[in-house]
Amino acid sequence: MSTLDVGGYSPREKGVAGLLGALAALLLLAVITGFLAPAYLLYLVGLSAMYMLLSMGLNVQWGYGGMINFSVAAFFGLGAYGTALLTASGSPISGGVSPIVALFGGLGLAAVLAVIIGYPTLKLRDDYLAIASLGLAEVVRIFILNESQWTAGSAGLTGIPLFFSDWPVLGDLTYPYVFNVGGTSLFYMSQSVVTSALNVVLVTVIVAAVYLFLRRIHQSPWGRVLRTIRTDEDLAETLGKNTFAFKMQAFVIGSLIMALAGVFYSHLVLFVSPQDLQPITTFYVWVAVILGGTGSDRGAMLGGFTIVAIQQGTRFMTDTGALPIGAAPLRLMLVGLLIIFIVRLRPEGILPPERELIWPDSLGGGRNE
Amino acid sequence: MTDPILTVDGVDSGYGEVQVLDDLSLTLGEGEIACLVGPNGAGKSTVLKTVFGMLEPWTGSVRLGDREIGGMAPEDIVRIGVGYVPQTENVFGSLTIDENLRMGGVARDGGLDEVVAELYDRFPILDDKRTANAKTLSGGQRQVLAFARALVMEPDVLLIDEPSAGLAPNTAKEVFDDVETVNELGTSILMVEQNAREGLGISDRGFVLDQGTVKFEGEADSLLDDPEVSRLYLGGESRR
Amino acid sequence: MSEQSLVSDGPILGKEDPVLRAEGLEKRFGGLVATDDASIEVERGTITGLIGPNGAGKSTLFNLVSGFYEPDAGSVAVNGVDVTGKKPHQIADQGMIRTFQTPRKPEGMTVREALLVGPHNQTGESIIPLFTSPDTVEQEERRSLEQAQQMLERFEIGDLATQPATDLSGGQMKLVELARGMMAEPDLLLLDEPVAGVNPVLADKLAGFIEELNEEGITFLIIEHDMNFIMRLADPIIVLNQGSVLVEGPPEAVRSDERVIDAYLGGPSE
Amino acid sequence: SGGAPEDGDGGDGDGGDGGDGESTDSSTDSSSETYTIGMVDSLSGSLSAFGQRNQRGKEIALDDINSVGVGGGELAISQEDDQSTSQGGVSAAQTLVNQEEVPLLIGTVGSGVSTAIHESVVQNTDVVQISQNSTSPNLTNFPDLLRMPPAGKAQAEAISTLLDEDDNESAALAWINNDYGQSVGEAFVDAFDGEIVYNEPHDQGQSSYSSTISSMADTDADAWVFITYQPEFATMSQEAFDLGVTDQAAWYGGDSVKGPKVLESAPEGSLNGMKAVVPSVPQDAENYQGFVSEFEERFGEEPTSWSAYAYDAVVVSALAIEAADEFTGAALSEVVRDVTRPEGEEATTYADAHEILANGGSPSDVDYTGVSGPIDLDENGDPVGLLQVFEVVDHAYESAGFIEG
Amino acid sequence: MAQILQYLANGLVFSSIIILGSIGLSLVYSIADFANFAHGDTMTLGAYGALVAFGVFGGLGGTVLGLPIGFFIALAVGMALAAVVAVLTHILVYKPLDTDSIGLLITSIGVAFVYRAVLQASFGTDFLQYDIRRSGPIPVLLDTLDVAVTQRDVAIIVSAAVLVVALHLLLQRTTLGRKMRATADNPDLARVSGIRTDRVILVMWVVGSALAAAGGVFLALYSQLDPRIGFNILLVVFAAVILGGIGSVYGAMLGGLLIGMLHELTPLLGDIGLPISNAYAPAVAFVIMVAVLLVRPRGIAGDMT
Ligand SMILES: Nc1ncnc2c1ncn2[C@@H]1O[C@H](COP(=O)(O)OP(=O)(O)OP(=O)(O)O)[C@@H](O)[C@H]1O
Ligand SMILES: Nc1ncnc2c1ncn2[C@@H]1O[C@H](COP(=O)(O)OP(=O)(O)OP(=O)(O)O)[C@@H](O)[C@H]1O
Ligand SMILES: [Mg+2]
Ligand SMILES: [Mg+2]
Repeated sequence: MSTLDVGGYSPREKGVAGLLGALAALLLLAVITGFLAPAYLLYLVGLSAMYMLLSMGLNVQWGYGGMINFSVAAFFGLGAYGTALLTASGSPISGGVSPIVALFGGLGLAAVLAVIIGYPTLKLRDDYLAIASLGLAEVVRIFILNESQWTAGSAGLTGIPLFFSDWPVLGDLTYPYVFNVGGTSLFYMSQSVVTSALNVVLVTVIVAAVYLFLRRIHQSPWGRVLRTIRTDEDLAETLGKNTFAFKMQAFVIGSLIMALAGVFYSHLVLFVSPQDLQPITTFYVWVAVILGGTGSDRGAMLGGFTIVAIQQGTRFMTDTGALPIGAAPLRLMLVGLLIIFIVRLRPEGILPPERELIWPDSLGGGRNE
Repeated sequence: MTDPILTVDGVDSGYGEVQVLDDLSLTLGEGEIACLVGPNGAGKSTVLKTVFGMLEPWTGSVRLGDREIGGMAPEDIVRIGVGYVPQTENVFGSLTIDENLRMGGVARDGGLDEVVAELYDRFPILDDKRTANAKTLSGGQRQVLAFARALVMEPDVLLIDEPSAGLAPNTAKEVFDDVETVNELGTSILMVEQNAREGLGISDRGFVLDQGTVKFEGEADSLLDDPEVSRLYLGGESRR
Repeated sequence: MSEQSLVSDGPILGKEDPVLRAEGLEKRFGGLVATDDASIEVERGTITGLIGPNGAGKSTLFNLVSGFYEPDAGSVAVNGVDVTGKKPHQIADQGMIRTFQTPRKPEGMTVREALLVGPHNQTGESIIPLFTSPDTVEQEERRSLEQAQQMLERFEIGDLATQPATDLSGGQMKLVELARGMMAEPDLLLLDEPVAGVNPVLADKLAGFIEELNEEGITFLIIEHDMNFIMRLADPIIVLNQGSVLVEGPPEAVRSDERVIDAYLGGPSE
Repeated sequence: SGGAPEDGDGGDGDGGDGGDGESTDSSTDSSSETYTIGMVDSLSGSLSAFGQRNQRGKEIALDDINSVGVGGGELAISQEDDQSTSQGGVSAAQTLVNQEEVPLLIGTVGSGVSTAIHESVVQNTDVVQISQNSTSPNLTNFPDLLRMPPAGKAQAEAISTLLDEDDNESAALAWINNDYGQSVGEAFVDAFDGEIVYNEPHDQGQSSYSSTISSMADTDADAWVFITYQPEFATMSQEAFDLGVTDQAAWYGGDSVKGPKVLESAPEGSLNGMKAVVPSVPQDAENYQGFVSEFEERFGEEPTSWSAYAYDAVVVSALAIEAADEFTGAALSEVVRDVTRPEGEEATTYADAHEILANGGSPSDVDYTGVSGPIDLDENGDPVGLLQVFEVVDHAYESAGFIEG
Repeated sequence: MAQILQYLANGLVFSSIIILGSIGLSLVYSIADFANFAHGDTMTLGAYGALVAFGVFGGLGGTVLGLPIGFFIALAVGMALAAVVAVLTHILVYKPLDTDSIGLLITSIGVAFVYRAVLQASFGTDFLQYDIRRSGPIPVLLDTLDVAVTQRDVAIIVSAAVLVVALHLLLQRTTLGRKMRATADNPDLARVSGIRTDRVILVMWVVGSALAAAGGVFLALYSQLDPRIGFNILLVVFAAVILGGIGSVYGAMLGGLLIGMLHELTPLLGDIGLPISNAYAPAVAFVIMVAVLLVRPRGIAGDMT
């Protein structure tokens, strides 16, 4: 913490950026050489972006405000179910609504639930909040599982359209899509590549918007109050801060971001079922936030990426193993060991927060050390 | 000065990479009370923590009599007759007063009940609250408990960090009296005190610490009389 | 004897313009009565001292008036508004801020960040203005930063501004706690032993600083065992004993009151 | 060699690869072409017990196929784990379809997961998907999602018929709370004419189901019907025994409550009289017997029907490759149904079927009848499946006849 | 009436298992100061340890409460194994870590994966069982009270009670309990007072994981054994610990009892006419738990500040 390089980038950040750059180059190379199929890569990018959103959302709750929310999967699921119930052809209640409208449906559902869950539980502290939120998340899951007249129950929802399905040009592409320049077709792309590419564009826009939004609200007096609440709620109270209101705001914002991830997931995977609300997703997102660096937005993004890298990377790692142990346990073990080693090597996460929560422009006057 | 029982010799120490103590040396004579004074952040508490093994000296040595104790673990240092009262977080909040006192004596071989009973006699403020959790104590009561906890071991050398902070004048007097009593019973005492005049008043020798080194040292009385020391470190007059 | 008569038995009530008025406060913990029918008034513009033996109930009284404890009986009014049973932040909104006897450790914050939380009702504490009026936020923030830096320099810890607020000595933490309270610029500031553990030379300077702020219009209610400090600053001084007000009066009179000497000051040391 | 650790290796000199995320099983002569198809299986997670059995079936199938050869070359299977979740399944299928570009995908166990894979990866491509284990009736709605086991609907109807035959007028139904349990349960309720006095789901993987059992015992149903998995049923049967209510009603079950483990763990005699309807083949069919003995020899236990389905999924895939003009999804999907349809000559082993095709037979000249039954994939991708009724007699399963699905 | 008694009896058995799990978790929670997500898999580990040992000692003659003597030896072996593994994990993984309690929590998820991977690799994922015959309900109780309780149930309850009492004595009659609480409260001050906190923490791991293992063994005895049993029950165990009040061993017992009972008593809601199906049993338990927390935000045995 002694080197507070306000505004600039710390050596650690530069290091991580360099590493990511190198990785991106490597992946690009892999695609060009045909080692990695573009559609698959794009799918992985979409998946990473989804985890980035989830961990950014959790970071607002836990990293900013110290709220141990174990209902990540529930909010993710609500976003996913919200949009799926409105758009899917297989939806028991509605279906056929335009995805862009449904987006707000999903978010609205999550916001309402965030307030309902938050109202009683945000008064609890620490671990009590954790288990209460976990419990309520289970209630949501069990509800979706059992009330099949509204949710299609365990069968899940099929027939979800692509996000751009009813957009003017994007919705009417024909496949394979031929890329024409001046009458000569340059290259063509299969449907899965185009679909994945569009998904990646969509999610990149979402991630960027969320990140910029968060950066502004985090490095501000608002973010600072939350950090105070995180370490000592009583202190914030005596200083006249309405801690409950602040926590509620952060809780709702975080939940909305998670729901956004869910909405995206629905249109990426085109199928949702109560399984998607299993607590295991919550655990993975927690791991992502901690590995990334609690309290840092960039860390959260990196963590989201890391968790996908671990999940998918171990798929390939287990290929090479001539070990006398099956693929599944081997992979489980690798995931476990990777988690242990990252915490060991980077106890504060890969990119822990290094900035003071002070409005950046107000430090700019060169008055700095 | 009597034979040194505790010697700190050329010690550098600090937290993580941050150095606080800079080639610091001081000695505590057998049977003496010595008082450490100085501005906030001078490194007084750091000296005690380093002696007591909470911090490892980076260089130099810490000796108890002839024995090197620098870097020894606190739980072992307790067992060779050194006691320590930290400045902050010095009671077990979730344990009762009685349990706190008994925890002070885990390294004792026996006679725990007697010592504890005696301490209740000496500090009636604690006797009233034997079964209360320490976190319900007032600031001053807590301070007294912390002091009493360290006495359970009946140490040869006692390190006390600001025993009078937060104490009402009457209680502070009692505690200072107790420090003297304990000392008369044979315990050598190294004490940090912001209430510098009172602290030096009951001490044999004093050290003025600033920025991690000893700026002045000598007989307690001569420090009290030194106008420069007074102006820079002790403030106008007795604080009570 | 003339001084003695200046001392009132129990609290002086019915002051002209009290910022804080606490009436008949009672708080029990199990069988223990920590405050027992305690009433105090703090007159606007004063520096009022609150002293009393360890365990007299001073901090409990602070907790009661600031909303941390729910009183078993009695009422509290700040600036004429009844705040009994209100949340701490609602009471702070009425213009009263307190500090803690045991300093709070803001983890993961630098010293100046910890101070910047102090100012009350910052524009940037709401989300919308962060996007609609960033300039106002920036200006406020600049002002607070400057003020924080000045404050830290006065407290002789200016060089610690960007240090983690948890890596401090015991005395330094108390200073940060005090400085943050002052940043809030409330009508009434309750200080719980502000200079316990603070070097006497610095404590003298702080006394001067408190006087300055007082002249600028901040009222103080200060608990302190440091007689020099409190006798120099405070008038009147309220003495609490066993949960209720023993006497109230001007410092010199209180200091020579027999009851106070018995209960609190103690005889001259032998 | 499958993902399951104690599988050991296939033995007879082929493919000595140990662990595999994507194992490539191949035989020693490698001069000829290798056809790689994909397989998504539940190697970890809540359905991993099924996945483990599938792996064994798959292994035997590969050996049988590669000892004969396919398309002049050999068959290899790229293996991925779905972790029993739809997210995992989609990722696994993405790897196989988009990264490894397999034209045919076997996958997977859970009905929900199979659907997820189909919806997000397979649909709108010409990749052929054959689920090895999914029985949910919902899958019928996806005609190009093929599967080996018969839809649970047939099973539910068969159970209902059995109940009628045994003069049960009321039934208590406990179903596992997932796609399989829900849909089979619903099908049973539709089919059963008697009164349903209890109809409740239960969660998978609980340590105790005594509340379910107690509630069932509270009713005076003539028959108790269990649509659940083996571990859950094992727990229930033990708890019923402990509560002393085993004899209160006649017990019936769906396919996945029958298994040697269940009998092993149930107290001696406690399950006597229970009937289970299981998709099956005539026990005495020669090919099935061969499969059983091979399986027992390798793994020291009897196969379940799930292993048989996995076996047939691999064989059908190989036959499609043999029959198709080229190794593409489009070509495979044209022939994959045909090789199982009853129009052709019945072949009960891969070798026989291969021979017909190799001698110039067209796809519809073959009617592969697998170790799991006639298969006969219809236009919805569902097999005709044969159902067999088992009854527990003297603490052992005894066949009590067959029902055509 | 008999119905309620029956539910209560079921609840008592289930509670005994939960209690064993939750005491151990609570110990670790308060002393090592983190929510140990590997606790469930420690339970599983113990159960498999006992399975292997039962293969060796199972044949030993004589029965107690319908269980062969060999079973109790196997139980002890399972407990010892879990203790050894936990201590090794502490030394190799947790101790060298320089992180906060959430970092430890995440690490413990990693540890849980490793334990499970090892079990899965060595025993497969199919379910297994101790080879002990079930004997059905005890006739006397069935006849007189119309309540079905098996010898095995009694054995589980009695063994859990014995272990709980032993722990109680350990905590109350020796200074160990006090030292544990002191270490949990303030490890630095504990060392200053002369407590060898390293040892206290080791003992804590030994006791906590041995109890977890016992819980796992009984769980496996009660239903059956697969690599996920411990993990599947972990959520419930956590709920018990938190409901009881984090850090309070006695609270954990109370919480375990309550959660176990709630879990088994849900059918009662249906019996008294509420339209709540058994599918909502876990949901009901959680909702009640949240409700309790709202009234007592620090758990049943937690203090009210
Ligand atoms: N835990 C810590 N981590 C990092 N730095 C610390 C820590 N504790 C103290 N410091 C720093 O070390 C220096 C000396 O601290 P120390 O506590 O020894 O001072 P002190 O003389 O006891 O002051 P006080 O009278 O205020 O108690 C201070 O500058 C402080 O900022
Ligand atoms: N939460 C609590 N539970 C039980 N007793 C308490 C609690 N808080 C305070 N007390 C008791 O109430 C009495 C008054 O405590 P308080 O902290 O108000 O004293 P004080 O006047 O501030 O003393 P000091 O000068 O030592 O800080 C003490 O005896 C204390 O033990
Ligand atoms: Mg100090
Ligand atoms: Mg106080």
